[in-house]
Amino acid sequence: MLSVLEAALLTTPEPLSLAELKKLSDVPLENCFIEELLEQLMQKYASGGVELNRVATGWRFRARPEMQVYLDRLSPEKPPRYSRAVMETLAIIAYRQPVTRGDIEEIRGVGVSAQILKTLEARGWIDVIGTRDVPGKPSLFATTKQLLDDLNLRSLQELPSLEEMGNLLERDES
Amino acid sequence: MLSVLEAALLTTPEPLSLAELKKLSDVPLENCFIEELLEQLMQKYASGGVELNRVATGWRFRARPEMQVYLDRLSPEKPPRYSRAVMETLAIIAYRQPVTRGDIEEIRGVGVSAQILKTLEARGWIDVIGTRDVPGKPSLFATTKQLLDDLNLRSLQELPSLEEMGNLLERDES
Amino acid sequence: MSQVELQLFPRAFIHGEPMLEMPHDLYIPPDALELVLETFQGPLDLLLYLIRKHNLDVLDIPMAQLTQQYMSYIEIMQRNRLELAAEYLLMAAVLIEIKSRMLLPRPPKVSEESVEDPRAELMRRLLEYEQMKLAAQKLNQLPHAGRDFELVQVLIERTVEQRLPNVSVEDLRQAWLALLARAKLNTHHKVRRDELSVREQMTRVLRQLSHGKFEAFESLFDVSGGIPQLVVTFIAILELAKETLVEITQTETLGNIYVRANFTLTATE
Repeated sequence: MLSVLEAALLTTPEPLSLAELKKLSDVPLENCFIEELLEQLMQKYASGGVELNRVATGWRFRARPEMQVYLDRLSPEKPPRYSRAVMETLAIIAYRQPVTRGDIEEIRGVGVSAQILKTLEARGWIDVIGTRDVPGKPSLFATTKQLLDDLNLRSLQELPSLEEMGNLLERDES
Repeated sequence: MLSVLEAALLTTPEPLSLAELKKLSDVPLENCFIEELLEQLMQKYASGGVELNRVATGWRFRARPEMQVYLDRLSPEKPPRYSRAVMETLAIIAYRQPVTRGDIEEIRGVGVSAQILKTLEARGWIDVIGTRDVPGKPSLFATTKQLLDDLNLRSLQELPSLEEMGNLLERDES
Repeated sequence: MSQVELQLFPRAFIHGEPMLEMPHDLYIPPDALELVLETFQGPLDLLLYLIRKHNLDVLDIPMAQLTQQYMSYIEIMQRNRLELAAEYLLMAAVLIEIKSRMLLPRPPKVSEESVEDPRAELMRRLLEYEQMKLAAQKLNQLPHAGRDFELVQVLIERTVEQRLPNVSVEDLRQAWLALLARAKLNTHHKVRRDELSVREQMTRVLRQLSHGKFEAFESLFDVSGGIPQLVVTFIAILELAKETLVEITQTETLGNIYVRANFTLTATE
C-alpha cells in the first residue's frame, strides 16, 4: 500500500486529498492509517531532490525550491510574472475577500480592467462566489484553494500577515 | 548533484537524455559520472511505486506497471494536457503564421523539438504550406481549419488580441 | 512649496533622453506621461511616493497652479488614456477640497472629537492602499508553483485508450502570456487583430499557390468577401512578397499580373 500511495502521489501533480487516497484501496481504510503511511513517505523523502507537502487541497510532491535554479537550465520556459496591477488586485481579493470590482477600485484608487480579473480567473486563483445585494448586483470575488496550492499553503491564515501602517500625519499632529 | 538529477527526472514526464542531464550542472560532467549517479538513483528506487527506466531517448521515471490497476481508480477521466512547449509553439504558429521552425525557436528562445511539431501535425492543427526560399529550404507552418473548428472559432481574428494581454505583464524583470 | 530634491531614476527614458526628475506634485509633465503610467498604479500610488520618499506635504502644493497644470494634462490625455486622467483629476479635486476646508475658520470647539481633520479620510485611504501594496509585494515573493518550484510528475502508462488533450482559447492565451513574459516580445511582436487577419490571408494565399505554378493575380481574391476582405488579401500578398515567399511578375506594362509561390512543395514532408 505504501508503494501504491507513492506511485499515486508521484504521478499526479495536483494534490490528492485523503478521500482520493482512500479510493486507491479496495478495502476501506482508516484516515489515521493513511496519515501514518504519508508520514512514512515524508520520512523516505526527507532528503533528496523532492519533498512531500501538505497543501490546501491535500498532499503532493514538489521539487525543493532550491532545485529551481538547476531545473531552469533544462527548460527556460517560465509562467508569467504578473504586473503590479494584477498582484495588487490579487492581494486585495486575498486579504479583503469577498470583494467587488468596485471595492478593489476604491482601494487602489484606479479602475481595474476586466482583463486583470480574467487573468486571475483563468489562472484559477480567484472566482465569483456570489453577488452583492446592491443595485447592479456586482460580482463578489474570492480566492480559490488552487491559489493556496500554488503558493504551497494550507490555508489563508498562512498568507504573509498584513503590515501595521504608521500614521502619515504625525508631523503636524498638534 | 544526485538530488538535482532526481528532481529533474521526477518533474519531467518526458525522457531526459545524457546531454540534457549534463545541462543541469554548471561544470562539465563526464558521461560515466552521470551514469554512475543514475545507477545510484535506480538503486534508491529499486523498491517502491516508481522506477527509473532507460528508454531510446534517455532516462525517465514511470509508475511500475503493477501500480496501474490502483491508479486507474483515482481519476479515470482526467484529460491529459499538452506541455507548455507544445502550447507555446502552437500559439506562435497561430499568431505569426506562416513561420519556420527557426522563427519559432527565435521567438521562444529555445530549440523546438521535431516531436512537438509532429504532435501538432498529427493532431491536424498545423501543416506545412510551403518552404521559405533561403538556404536549407525550411518548411513554413500554418494553422489549419481543424484548429479553428476544435477551438470553436470562425476565424483567427477571434483569438484574443495580444496587445491587451501584454499590458498585464511586468515590463521589467528586476 | 518646498522644493524637494528628487533623485535620479535610472531606468526612465523619454524620447531617448534620461528623465532625471520624477514629478514634483500630482502634475505629470506631458513627456513623462507614459513613464508615470508605467511607474505608478494611480494617483494614490503617486501621492504615497511623494509623501514617503520626499516628506512632501501634499497640502502645500499650490492649488491654482496644480489645477492649471491638470487642465493642460487632461487635454493631452483625451487622446489616449482618458480614464486614468479622470482618476488623477479626481485626486487633485480631493486635495483642493481638503485644502479649502482647512482654510475655513474652524468652528468654536465644542468637544475634541467633533472636529474632524479634513485630511483624515484621504490618509485612511492612502494607508489602506499602502498596506495592500506591501501585501502584493509579499505575495509576489512567495514561491509560486511552476515559477519557483516544479511539481513532480512521473509518467504513468494508461492501458485505456489514449485521450487527446483538450485545448481552449484560454490555453493559447496563457501560452502567449508566458512567451511575452520571457522574451522582450512587447516591442517587436505586437500582433493586433487586423494583423491577424492579414496572417490568415497569407496562409490562405500560400495554400492556393502550393502547386508551384503561376496563378493570375485576380484569382487570389475572393470577391464574395467584400471590400475589407479584398484589401486584407492585397496587403497579405504584399507581405508575402516582402518576405520573399511569393514572386509577382508582369510581362508587359498594364499586362496581366501573375503570382507564384517561391518554392516547390516537396511531397516528402
